[in-house]
Amino acid sequence: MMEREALQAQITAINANVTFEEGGEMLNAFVDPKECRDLLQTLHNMDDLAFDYMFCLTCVDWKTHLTMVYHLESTKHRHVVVIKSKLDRENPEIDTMSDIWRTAELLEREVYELFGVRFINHPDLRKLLLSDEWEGWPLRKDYEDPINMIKL
Amino acid sequence: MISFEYIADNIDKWLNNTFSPWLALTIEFVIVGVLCIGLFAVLGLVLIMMERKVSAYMQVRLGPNRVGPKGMFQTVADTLKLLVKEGLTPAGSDKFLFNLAPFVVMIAAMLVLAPIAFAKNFQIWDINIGVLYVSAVSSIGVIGILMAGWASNNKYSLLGAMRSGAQIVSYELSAGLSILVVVIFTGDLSISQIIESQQTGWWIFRGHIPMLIAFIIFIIAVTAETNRAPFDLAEAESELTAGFHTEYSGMKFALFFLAEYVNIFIVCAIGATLFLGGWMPLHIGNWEAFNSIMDWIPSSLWFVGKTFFLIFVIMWFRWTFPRLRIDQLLNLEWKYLLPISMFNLLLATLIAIQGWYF
Amino acid sequence: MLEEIAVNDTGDLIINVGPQHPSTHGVLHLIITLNGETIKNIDPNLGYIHRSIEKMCESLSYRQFIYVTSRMDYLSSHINNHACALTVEKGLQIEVPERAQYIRVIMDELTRLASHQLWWGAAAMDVGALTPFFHAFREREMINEIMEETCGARLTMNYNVPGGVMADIHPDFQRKTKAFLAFFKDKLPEYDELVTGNIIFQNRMKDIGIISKEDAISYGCSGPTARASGVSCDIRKTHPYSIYDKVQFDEVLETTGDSFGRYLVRMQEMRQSIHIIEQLIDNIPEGDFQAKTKAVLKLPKGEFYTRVETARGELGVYIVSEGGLTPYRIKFRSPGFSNLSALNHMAKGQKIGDMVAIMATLDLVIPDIDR
Amino acid sequence: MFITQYIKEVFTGVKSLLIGMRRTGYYFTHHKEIITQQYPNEIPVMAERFKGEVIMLHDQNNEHACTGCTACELACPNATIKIVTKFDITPEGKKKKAIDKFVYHLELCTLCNLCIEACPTGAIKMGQNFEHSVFNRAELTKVLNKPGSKVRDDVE
Repeated sequence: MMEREALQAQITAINANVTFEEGGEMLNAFVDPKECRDLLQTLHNMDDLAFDYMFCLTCVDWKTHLTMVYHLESTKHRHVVVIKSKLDRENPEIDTMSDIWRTAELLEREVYELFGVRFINHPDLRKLLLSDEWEGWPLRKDYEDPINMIKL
Repeated sequence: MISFEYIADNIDKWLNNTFSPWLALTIEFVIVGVLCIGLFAVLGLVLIMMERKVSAYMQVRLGPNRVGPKGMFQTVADTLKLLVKEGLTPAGSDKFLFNLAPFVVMIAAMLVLAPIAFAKNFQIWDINIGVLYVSAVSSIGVIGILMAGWASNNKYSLLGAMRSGAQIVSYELSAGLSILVVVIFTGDLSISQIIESQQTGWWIFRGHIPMLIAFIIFIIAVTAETNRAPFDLAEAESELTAGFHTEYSGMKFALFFLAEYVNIFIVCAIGATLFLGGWMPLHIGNWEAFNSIMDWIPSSLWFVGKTFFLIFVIMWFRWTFPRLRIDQLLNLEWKYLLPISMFNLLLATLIAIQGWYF
Repeated sequence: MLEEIAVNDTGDLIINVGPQHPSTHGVLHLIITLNGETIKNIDPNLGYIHRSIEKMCESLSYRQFIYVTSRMDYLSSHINNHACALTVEKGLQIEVPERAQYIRVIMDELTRLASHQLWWGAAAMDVGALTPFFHAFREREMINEIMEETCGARLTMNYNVPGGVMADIHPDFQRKTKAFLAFFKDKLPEYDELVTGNIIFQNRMKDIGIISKEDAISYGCSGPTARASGVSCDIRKTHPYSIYDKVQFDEVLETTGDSFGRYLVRMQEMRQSIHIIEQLIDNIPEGDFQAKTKAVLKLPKGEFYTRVETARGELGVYIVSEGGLTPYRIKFRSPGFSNLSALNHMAKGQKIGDMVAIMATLDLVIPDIDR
Repeated sequence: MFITQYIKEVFTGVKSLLIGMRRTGYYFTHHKEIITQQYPNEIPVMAERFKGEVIMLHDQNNEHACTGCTACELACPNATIKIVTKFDITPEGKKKKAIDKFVYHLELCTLCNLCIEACPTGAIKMGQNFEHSVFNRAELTKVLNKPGSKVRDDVE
């Protein structure tokens, strides 16, 4: 188990451009989408970090930009970190993590169809939940559902 | 005393006295045919009811209890429902084979009925190679199943039919070998002679260990041959939805269903005949008093009782065991049942030659 | 006529298992490429009952959204509600009364027992034994009755509210629960007699769907699925919530990683759940069952993540709040989704019958996958 | 040795099957263990807290406690409840807001109990009826206040 400050120092040592968010129960780190994959790869491979378990992968639409959120845990050391990456809303692109954590494959497909984030080098980027001819990205804030069954 | 033998003889005499021999024979054929179909209908109703009640009690529930007294007419109601349902033939299927298949299965089941002795001297046809006939004809049914699976133009059906083919062909071997053990002890292929030979005691008691092993293997093999759980891979509902009869509905489905139960009855009747003495009452050596008391119970009751006991055992299997996988099924046959039954046959031959049985 | 059967160029057979199929336990659609009876590839096609719960929650208040989560993994609905209530409490920094925490944990474990019982029956049914299903439902019925008496519903209880539970326990609750535990302990050996020891069942389950420890972690497996491979991932132990740090229980681990290992883990977990309930049932402290909360709940700006252990694995509730009446974004990390992603890896090279056995021991609940 | 191994395998396998058959055989012969309830003949008694449907309590004077404050309508996550108000003229000649219809859509209700928690006067509660099937969906939309009923005087 690594303390929050030590973890922060370790991550800064890997990539000096990473910024951290104050507060929150887990350590939140922001990284540029272009450097995201390298950072996560290192976090996964380094022995004293060993973030081998990705327990959550999701995306948040902030109306001005999208944020990819990766929740990582190490099953060996039991420390947790949250890596975030801001994406351009018009053309969201980020490298895939599916070869580092196999679970990311389906999770990224889900994020792709609900938010429209394109994952570069994803082995099989198809729609998972929705039908193939579905248009729009349902979980984005500006999505207008023509039938709108959920709006009360 | 009125027995089936007496009735049958009188009808035969009366027909031959009244009509010309040819006509009498034709009428007898018709009577036998009608009786067979009647037996099938009754068997279907009784066995399905029995299965539902057996399963219900094993599963801590009541089973059908609404239609008629204690739910006795539930199967009648189900049959009526199936009769009025639409018999669909899927587009893209081979219509001729698709419609033919249930009848092939049904006729194959009907044919095996011929040499079975239902009571003392009450037999459709006492053919002198009865046992051989039974083991030859009983595997014709698989053609119907293959036909159904192929003609349905459904992948599940095809997989189920291919499984069934592999299964019945391989289990036919050990069923045949265990029948052979009885034949060795009896020295005769005719069903009536085999029953006669159990006058002093049933083979299962007289035949020592080889007969016991043969009996167990026979029961396992026929369970597999009739596609019953734990060998119901042809219609494994959790894997292939309904296997070879996925596409069948209405009366065509009912025929498959009926054929399954009739087949169970037939194989159990054969098992009862070969190992448990058929209609022969329980005789022990030369205890004259005991034997004559047992003779008071009608022979037809003995036959029905033994057969239904075996049917119950097979149902008991079904409601207890999980299903095997296809390769485990074939492993069981080729690695366990077949070597054991071959060795058993050798042992039986030795015992029969030396006369070491009672 | 039969041209359609040979589908692709390599001569493989492609079959659609589901959306309506007896072994998928719901509307899961698997596109399976077969070579004979051997599986070459499984492509899951989801979304047949996707209700977009995450989007729906964005328009519901913090009191209202909890009920929706009962409908995700309906077999551990109480645990789902617990997770949501915990997240809201974390955001509002509500101190939950001890009595409510005890009640919640007992209910959690009862839910886990009910879920595992249903799984046991369904797993046996998937491999072809129909009788265990009814025996499992006999015991499950007793739990449902306990639930009905205290929570007012049998499956989707909606018993958790932010700050505690909706109502105090029924006066009969403790007595009935103890009676149930005594009855169930008597019946558990029957489960072993009927299914566990059975040679056919063991042959169907052993060495099937093996997943190594590394792969299980990489695929994000959790719950019994991962613990069968030796991954220590019980959230109740690694990140204790509520009063799980005060109770004694063991984390069940197996090392085989096959279907039989997953089966054994769940069977042992039932015994552990009984053990937990026994420790708590007589010691429920007096006090309030619900903390005083404001009528209108507003979470402060920020992000809140709660992890709990449901019957199927790790459930994560991720709430992003902008300080409004409703969550800005909610993400449910469902255990079934990640466990399903490992199905292809497990089933490749096995027979169709094995695929059914693997699905049975993964214990998939489709609404949990689709959300 | 191979042969002993083989025989042992067969023996243990058969034994495990027989143990299972003994269990089912036990239940086959012990009919007292049967737990079936024959539903339409034996109507189960639902627990006191059972959440079957929302009902409004009326006393013998055909009066209820609902003031039409719409707290339940706001608490409901599914828009199950719709309260239609009207204006009564009080004896002093003032207009007073009162409930006209308490419309309840059973087909939308998830029986989550939030409306009952929200009600300040205890006018509504959960009923025990669980037989809700009807032939026409429109029958599931109910008006909970009885015709001609009015608010009890002591309720504010």
